[in-house]
Amino acid sequence: MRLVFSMIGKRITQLLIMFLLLSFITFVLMKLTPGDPVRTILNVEDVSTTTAQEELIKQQYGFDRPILIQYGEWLSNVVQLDLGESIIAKQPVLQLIINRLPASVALTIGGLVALLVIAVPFSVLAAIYENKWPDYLCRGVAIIGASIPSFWLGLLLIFFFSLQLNLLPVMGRGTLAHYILPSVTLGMAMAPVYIKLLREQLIDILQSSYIESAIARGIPRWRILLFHAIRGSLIPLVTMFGLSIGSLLGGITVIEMLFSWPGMGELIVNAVTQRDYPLIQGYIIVVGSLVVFINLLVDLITMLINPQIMQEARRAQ
Amino acid sequence: MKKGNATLFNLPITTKLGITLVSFLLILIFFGEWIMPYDPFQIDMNNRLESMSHQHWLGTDQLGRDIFSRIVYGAKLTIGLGVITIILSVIVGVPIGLISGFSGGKIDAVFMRIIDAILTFPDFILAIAIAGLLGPSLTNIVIAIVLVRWIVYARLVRSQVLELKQQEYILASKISYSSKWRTIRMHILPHLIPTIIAIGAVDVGKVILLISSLSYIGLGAQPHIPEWGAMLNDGRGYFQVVPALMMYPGLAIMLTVLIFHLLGDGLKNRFDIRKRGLRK
Amino acid sequence: MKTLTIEKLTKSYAKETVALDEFSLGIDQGGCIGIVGESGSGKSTLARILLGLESFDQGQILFKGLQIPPKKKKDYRDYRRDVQMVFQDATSALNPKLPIWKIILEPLDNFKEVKPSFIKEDGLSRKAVASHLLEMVGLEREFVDRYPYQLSGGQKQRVSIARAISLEPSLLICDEPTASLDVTVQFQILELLKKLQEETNMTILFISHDIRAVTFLCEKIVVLKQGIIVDHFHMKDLYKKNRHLYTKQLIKVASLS
Amino acid sequence: MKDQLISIEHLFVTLNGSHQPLLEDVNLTIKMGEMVGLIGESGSGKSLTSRAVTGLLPKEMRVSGRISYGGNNLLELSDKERYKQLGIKIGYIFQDYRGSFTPFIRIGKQMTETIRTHIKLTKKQSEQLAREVLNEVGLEDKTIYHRFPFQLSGGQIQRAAVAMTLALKPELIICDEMTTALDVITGEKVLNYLAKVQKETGCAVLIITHDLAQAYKHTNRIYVMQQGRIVEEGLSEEVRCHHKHPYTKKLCSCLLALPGEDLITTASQVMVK
Repeated sequence: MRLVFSMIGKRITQLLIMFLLLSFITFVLMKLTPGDPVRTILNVEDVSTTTAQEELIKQQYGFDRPILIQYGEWLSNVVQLDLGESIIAKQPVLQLIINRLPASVALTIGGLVALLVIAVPFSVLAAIYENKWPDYLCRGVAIIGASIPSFWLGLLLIFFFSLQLNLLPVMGRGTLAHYILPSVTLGMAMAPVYIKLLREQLIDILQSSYIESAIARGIPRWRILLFHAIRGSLIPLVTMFGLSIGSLLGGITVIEMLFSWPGMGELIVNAVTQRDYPLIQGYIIVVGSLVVFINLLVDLITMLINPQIMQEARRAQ
Repeated sequence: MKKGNATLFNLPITTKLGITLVSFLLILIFFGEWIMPYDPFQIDMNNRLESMSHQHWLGTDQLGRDIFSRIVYGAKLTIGLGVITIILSVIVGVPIGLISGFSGGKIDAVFMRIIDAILTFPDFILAIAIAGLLGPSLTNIVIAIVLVRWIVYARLVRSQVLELKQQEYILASKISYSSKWRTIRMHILPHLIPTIIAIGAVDVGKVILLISSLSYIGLGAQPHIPEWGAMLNDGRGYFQVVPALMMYPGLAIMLTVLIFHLLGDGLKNRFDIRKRGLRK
Repeated sequence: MKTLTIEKLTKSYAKETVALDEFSLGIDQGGCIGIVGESGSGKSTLARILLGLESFDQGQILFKGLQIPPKKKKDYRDYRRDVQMVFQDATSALNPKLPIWKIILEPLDNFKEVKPSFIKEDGLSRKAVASHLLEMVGLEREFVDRYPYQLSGGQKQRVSIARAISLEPSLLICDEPTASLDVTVQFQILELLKKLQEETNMTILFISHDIRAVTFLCEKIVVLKQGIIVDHFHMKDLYKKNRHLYTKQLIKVASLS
Repeated sequence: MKDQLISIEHLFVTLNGSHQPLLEDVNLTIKMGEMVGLIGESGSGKSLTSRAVTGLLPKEMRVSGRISYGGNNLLELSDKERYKQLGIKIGYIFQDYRGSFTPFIRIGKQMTETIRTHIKLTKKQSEQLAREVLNEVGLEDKTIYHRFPFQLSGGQIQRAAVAMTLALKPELIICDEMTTALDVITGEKVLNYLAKVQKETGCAVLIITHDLAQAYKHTNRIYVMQQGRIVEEGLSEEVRCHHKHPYTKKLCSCLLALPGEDLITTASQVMVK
């Protein structure tokens, strides 16, 4: 139990460091920013505005005070879970993000399911038939898959399954059918890395001496494959997932844009084009915390499925 | 493990393919201007959305610009950005990794903490943040990616140095009174450089994907610039009418990234990098 | 005066694991000292401390009257020249990317002013010096241009020895130099070490788990168990009744009957 | 002969696409209840021989000759039938103790898994059996049974491996350098338990080792292997003192004597190059 706490502690420190780094960077960048948020708020590019109006806005949003004070104020608000108000939507940032969260989480889960369905059979086949045609096929698919831009893959899928064959809906989120294309696109975008990793893992494990021992003990082949080999290859898979959760959140943004999926990605891209600073900052903070939180979960899961880590951690203490 | 002298002829087929394709890309980059039949920025509203023809090999886009010329022009831009990003990341990451791994102790711990913290922060999101705050542009995207990418090299170099430090020839070098710099030059760099080149090649491909993705959602290259991702974004509205508008830039990205993947894998095999030691 | 004096050397890694516990030993110039112990006995830690590759908690080491590791730059340089090591795993001890001659000459390159006594002529090329060293360890001159992967385990260990003796050290520490070799090769390496010791009168500190190898090479034997010297005796007293129980056990396991 | 357990006749093993055989005309017999040593240096083919018996050779190797066991030629049996013999008829203990058991599954679970593969027992009965045999080799079942392999020392793991063979009572146990990765004293202990198990079950044991002293002490008969061939065979005493083949002589001469120990009658330390 002490171990779990120390792990949580480590992650929280990490969160704090990251948080300070990020908020610092975002604030410095804001200072440097060429665009003027005041003009954005007034939403007038061509109409001439009076300086009085601008001053009023500046005061209202606190832009006229020294940056350090703005920073301190913002920090203390964040600690109270107040991420400010969106300039465009005039709603609390946190509320906006939380509204969009379920859609993104749902898509992530859909993507993971698709990933497992694609990656596991491919890599198991490739590992069992190492250096035979199934292996070459899998490696070929993986390397081509890793070269295709995910949004282009999505476009192709839309083109064939929605426009040509009229099988699946293109945009939005509603029925289960709406999930298929975005999930598959996300799954396929992630699959190559996992196929490569799982295949190498499995090949290493299948050649390891403990598999040889299990064979020499006469344990049925299917049991060895399932309980000794695949089980063993799951450990790095979970670690890998923790490491790639960040790029997953990035990848999901593109896919949400492509399919007009009402998730966080769409929200943030619109915020960027509209220069909605509080929203951008809030998004960064939320995503950062999310990444750290998921990594903590991954740590705990790894500890559960890999007793050796627990042992080593204990020894290190 | 080590094969005899590798000549151009007994290299593995993937490497041969890789070298051929890379030379092809190099020609595109350096001689692109002579190949382009049209000015890639020339708008011609009389010839909008034309299909393939003798005049326009790959047709024209919604503003009548020649797609082939734009793709050729985009090659230089897209690949150049990818390569520059990686070179910058290497320049930042490698020394930090070397220092961190070689000195160990507190310096190492501090670097690792920072790296861990940044690592949780995905490059894509940081790119969004920077694009959002500084405004979308290719320069900002490159800055954003380098800010995160250097970590890959710092970590790679650090872990390699830590692994090499266990090797007894590094100890022997210390016992021989070799200076730290001499040990690094004689025993560490020869192992590191091939790895960095091979990983860097694959990474160029990854970065090209990343930049084009960001351009596609409008956070990278601005619409009129013939960066391939931006071209796809540009043609989004006409996609159902003229699928070719989506086809060629996408294919160009895919083939280019594929080439860098093949090149990287070929180099990995050539340098015999595959996770040494893990396989028994 | 003893060449090497170790007094109450103590080193522990974590709270509970003590690698060396008040280890004391004096060694004269010349001859072979054997240190026998199983894994975890602290014998490798001892080697690493003597070479300045690791720090220690308490005690002191004097080598030719100087504290080890020496603080002054000149002393440190002399100490590096005078104490050399042969490692257990010859494969890991040779950089796979370098040709043999570059490997062998690394120490001499750092001591340009040193002219070893085995070099009789002036103006020899570097490769010639390297091939001379190779001959001293029983390898052919042609090996200078080869790479480690072209050599067998025994040959690699010879190269490793050639590198170690190139500066003509007065103390050579051998940490299990034969443990990963085949029996026949093991024997040849031991013979080589014995021959080199007799020719140069350097001191060899021979660390091994194999009591047979130790008795073959060494006159004096120290038995280590969990960081403590349990027995310390001359070869001729090997079978004396007052041997420590652990020593007797080791002998019994190794003997044929 | 009736008491012959297994006999290898004219065994050749060749790597596909190569003409130089890895094993050349290997003949070896093991009688019931016998402890046989197979000694040789690395690359001599001793592990290949044992793997040919179990059928664990890599697929890219061709095997010819005859291995008679229980009235069958093993080389003619189907893979499936050979697989059935593993564990229950032929036990195998490997060199690297870290690979003796799967690292992330508890020892007890792996033992019951193995037992229930071969013997029809309930879960409870197999656990009972596993605990019994663990105690037999001097391991406390209460702690060891629930441990993961990496929580045990090398000696404990190899003893658990010995216990495993005790539970299944195979007719032949092949020990492939099982003590090489262990300390000498620990290795001796494991070998003593092996000898105990051998006495209790009456099985035959093939000890593969590079360590001559070990082979002399623990086996009745010794085969000497060099470069894929058996060069000498005989009772342990004979091989030690009255060997005929020059390679055996070289091997024995390299075995360093403890002072006063009469290794071989000639006691020469001639180096045979």
